[in-house]
Amino acid sequence: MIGNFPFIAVIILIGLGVYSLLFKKNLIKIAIGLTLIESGVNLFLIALGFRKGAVAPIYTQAPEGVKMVLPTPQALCLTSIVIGVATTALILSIVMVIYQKYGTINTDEIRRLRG
Amino acid sequence: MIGGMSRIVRTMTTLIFGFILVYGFYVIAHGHISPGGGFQGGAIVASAFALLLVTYGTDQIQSYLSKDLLSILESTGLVLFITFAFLGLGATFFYNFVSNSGGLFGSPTTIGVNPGDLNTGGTIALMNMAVGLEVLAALGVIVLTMSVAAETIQKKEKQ
Amino acid sequence: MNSILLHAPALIIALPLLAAFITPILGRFNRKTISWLATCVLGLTLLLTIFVARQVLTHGPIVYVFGATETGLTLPFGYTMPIRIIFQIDAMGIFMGLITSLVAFLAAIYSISYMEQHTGLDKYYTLLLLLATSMFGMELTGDIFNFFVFFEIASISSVALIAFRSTISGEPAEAGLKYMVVSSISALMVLFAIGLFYGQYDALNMATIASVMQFTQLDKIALILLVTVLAMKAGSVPMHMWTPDAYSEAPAAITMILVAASQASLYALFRIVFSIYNVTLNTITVGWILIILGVLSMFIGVTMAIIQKDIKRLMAYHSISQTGYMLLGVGVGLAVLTNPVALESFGIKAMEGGIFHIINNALYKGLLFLTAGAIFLRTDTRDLNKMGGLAHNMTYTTIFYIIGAAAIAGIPPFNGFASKLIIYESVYRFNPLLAIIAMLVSVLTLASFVKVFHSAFLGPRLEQYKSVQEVPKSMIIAMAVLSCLIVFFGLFPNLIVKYIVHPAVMALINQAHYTATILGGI
Amino acid sequence: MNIALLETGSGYWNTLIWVVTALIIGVCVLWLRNRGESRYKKDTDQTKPFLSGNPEVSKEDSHVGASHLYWGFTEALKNYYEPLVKMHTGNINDYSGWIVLVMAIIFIIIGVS
Repeated sequence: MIGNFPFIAVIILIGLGVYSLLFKKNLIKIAIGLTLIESGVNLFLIALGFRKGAVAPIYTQAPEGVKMVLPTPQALCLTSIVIGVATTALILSIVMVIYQKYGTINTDEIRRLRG
Repeated sequence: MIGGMSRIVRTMTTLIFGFILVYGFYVIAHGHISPGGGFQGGAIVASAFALLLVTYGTDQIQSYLSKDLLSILESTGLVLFITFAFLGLGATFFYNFVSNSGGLFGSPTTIGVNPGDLNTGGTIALMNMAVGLEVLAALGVIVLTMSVAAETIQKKEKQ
Repeated sequence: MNSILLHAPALIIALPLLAAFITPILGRFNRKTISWLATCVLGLTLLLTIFVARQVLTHGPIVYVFGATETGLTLPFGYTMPIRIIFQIDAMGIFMGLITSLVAFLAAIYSISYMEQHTGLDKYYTLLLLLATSMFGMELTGDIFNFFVFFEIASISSVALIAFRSTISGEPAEAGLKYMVVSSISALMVLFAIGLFYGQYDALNMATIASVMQFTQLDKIALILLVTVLAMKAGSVPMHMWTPDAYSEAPAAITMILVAASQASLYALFRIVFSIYNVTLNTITVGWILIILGVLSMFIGVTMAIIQKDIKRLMAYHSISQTGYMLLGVGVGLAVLTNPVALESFGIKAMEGGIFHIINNALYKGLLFLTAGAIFLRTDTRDLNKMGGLAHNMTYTTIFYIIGAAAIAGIPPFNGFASKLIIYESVYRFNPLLAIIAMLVSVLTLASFVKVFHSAFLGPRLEQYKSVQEVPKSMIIAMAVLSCLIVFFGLFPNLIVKYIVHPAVMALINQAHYTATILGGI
Repeated sequence: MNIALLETGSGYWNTLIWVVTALIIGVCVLWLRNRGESRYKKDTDQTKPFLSGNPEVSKEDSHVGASHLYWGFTEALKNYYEPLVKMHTGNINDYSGWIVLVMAIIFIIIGVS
């Protein structure tokens, strides 16, 4: 049971992220929602690679006969974090531009393109 | 924010700044034998830039950290990275041609528990450095641009 | 020379990437050269793609292992599954690669004069080259995580390009933000699905996953996530709202690439459904999901297009509607995948129609967006109400527009007719109602393009556009090449269907061949 | 193989025959047209439209704008268009909402089957 806790946290994180995407009207909060989903997915990947009683996957520092946690999910997660930084930076810069031009960051008012 | 922060914060920043830089470059350089790497180290260095921006204000820092220089550094890092990948074309793209060759970063890795030899890893270490250069410059540009833009918005709202 | 050709699959993505990184440095010294650099590099990439395509179509799939000692070494040291990033290029992948390289090359040519007056050109070309690279990566890769990375690069660079004009007004930034939010959601869902695959099968290579696919409950969830988000990125109704926003605000050349980029997502959808899952999933249900998404996209896309007043928005709704045809054709093929008799008699043909429509759509949709860009360059408006009488001054643009509009409406002898005819006839044998809806949509398509033709090109010379001139040469060249290809594809459709499209369809259907390319056997 | 022939699975379509037929028909039409009214004279009052004696509206003013085209079509389908246009709110929250909704629907369909 206790081993499933990370996955429950994953579901809670993604659910919170989706909630803020659907119901929050502030663009910054929408960006936060996206990062929440991202952290949920990253936690999911890391939790997949977990082995009980294993050590960090460093090639030269693992004693013989001891299991290592899977390094691949960590590499995947790292890549996803790097991409996430780029996405977040881009979203925030676009939000700044929108604030400059529209004078608001409320999603109800940022809909000149519609229909 | 325009005038910067109090004297205590400034003094502490001047003290800490160098250490953060050294730590960041340490993480970049040891990317192939310990946790961390180019991106993480670059992000640490860029966070040092962010600290400077917060304490001293944008106006003062802009003369030290020029956006042009940083973007040249960024492209240089990227070109270096892709060049290392191209140099492996004797076998395949991204082939690690330096490892086990005996030169710089070319020593063979010893198997078993050992503190780790910095002189291993081949192109991985070199690419880590290229990526570190790229990331510190890119994040620096982002932080700088954003703080400048934020300040213009603030000034506009004050009027 | 030989070694260059051996490494051609890697060079297809490596060359644009290198050029993308050199561009900012070069842009500091000479502003003029960067556009030529981008054009030359993309032209070179087009040549490499054609070469690889010839190789693939004559000798079968190509494998390229990154970082290995040999290019074809998929299973080093006696491993039973591949450990490196592998490019696996089969007929379907290189078919999409051809579209991408052609479209990117023409977009670069078009941009030479279209973007001349803009500042920040070095960033524009860097992003354009990055977008091209990421699309190649999505189409050629055989590694699902690598696909995710390229998918994200594609969304980031296209968002930056959509918002490129945001210094002038706020709308491009708004469109960029909307696109960024939806594509971030989709990319994260793709990553979640990858996690589900990895947790079960310990593999990231698509062929390896396909060979051990069990279709458990977790695979079902992964399928749901992937189908939804990739259909969204392809712009299918009812998740299409970002499409008109993004397409109408991006610069014209970029819109043309965005069409190809959304088709790359469509390709990924087909690849995942056919190559990873294939017959393990309930083909009738998933096939009908694709068909219903397709029919909805066709119908709602075209009816929304009719009432638009913005020329690029109208065309963007049409690209939604055209995506519907592809989903319809391939969905019918998927629905009859487990029934060999039906698959042989009309399933394969329906898929051929759908896949053939991808390249046709990229050509005429690209041409139409380019003509819209030409109009925008000269009149500085996208509002159809303010236009009129442009045919007097912009003769070439008018001719190109007529060719594009006739092709998209399915008027013979242009290429749109060929693929639509295949879709109608084969879908009619699956379900007559679907074919009738498809024909009705074609009629409405013609109606809305007649509307654009009437309000933009026909009528008397308007006072404010008296001094309008024909667009510069580089733009005309790009449009002329597309027009020639449209006419050629329309006159000799069997040439394309038989030698390019049919192998692509077979590569999709034949899963065993796909896995055997990597894992050996057969 | 005839490269201009397109096999559609249930029949075939030959582009060249179509092009040749179109050309022949075009030539026929031109020929018929040339045999037409011989009393027609260019640039006389004969060619001007007759609007019950009213002066002709200038072409610049009579150009129908894009918004007025297909008025009858949209008016007849008003019940279809009104909810459809209302659906395209342009609000980011709704964009993500549609994705989640479609995901839920596909979840139910695939889950049940």
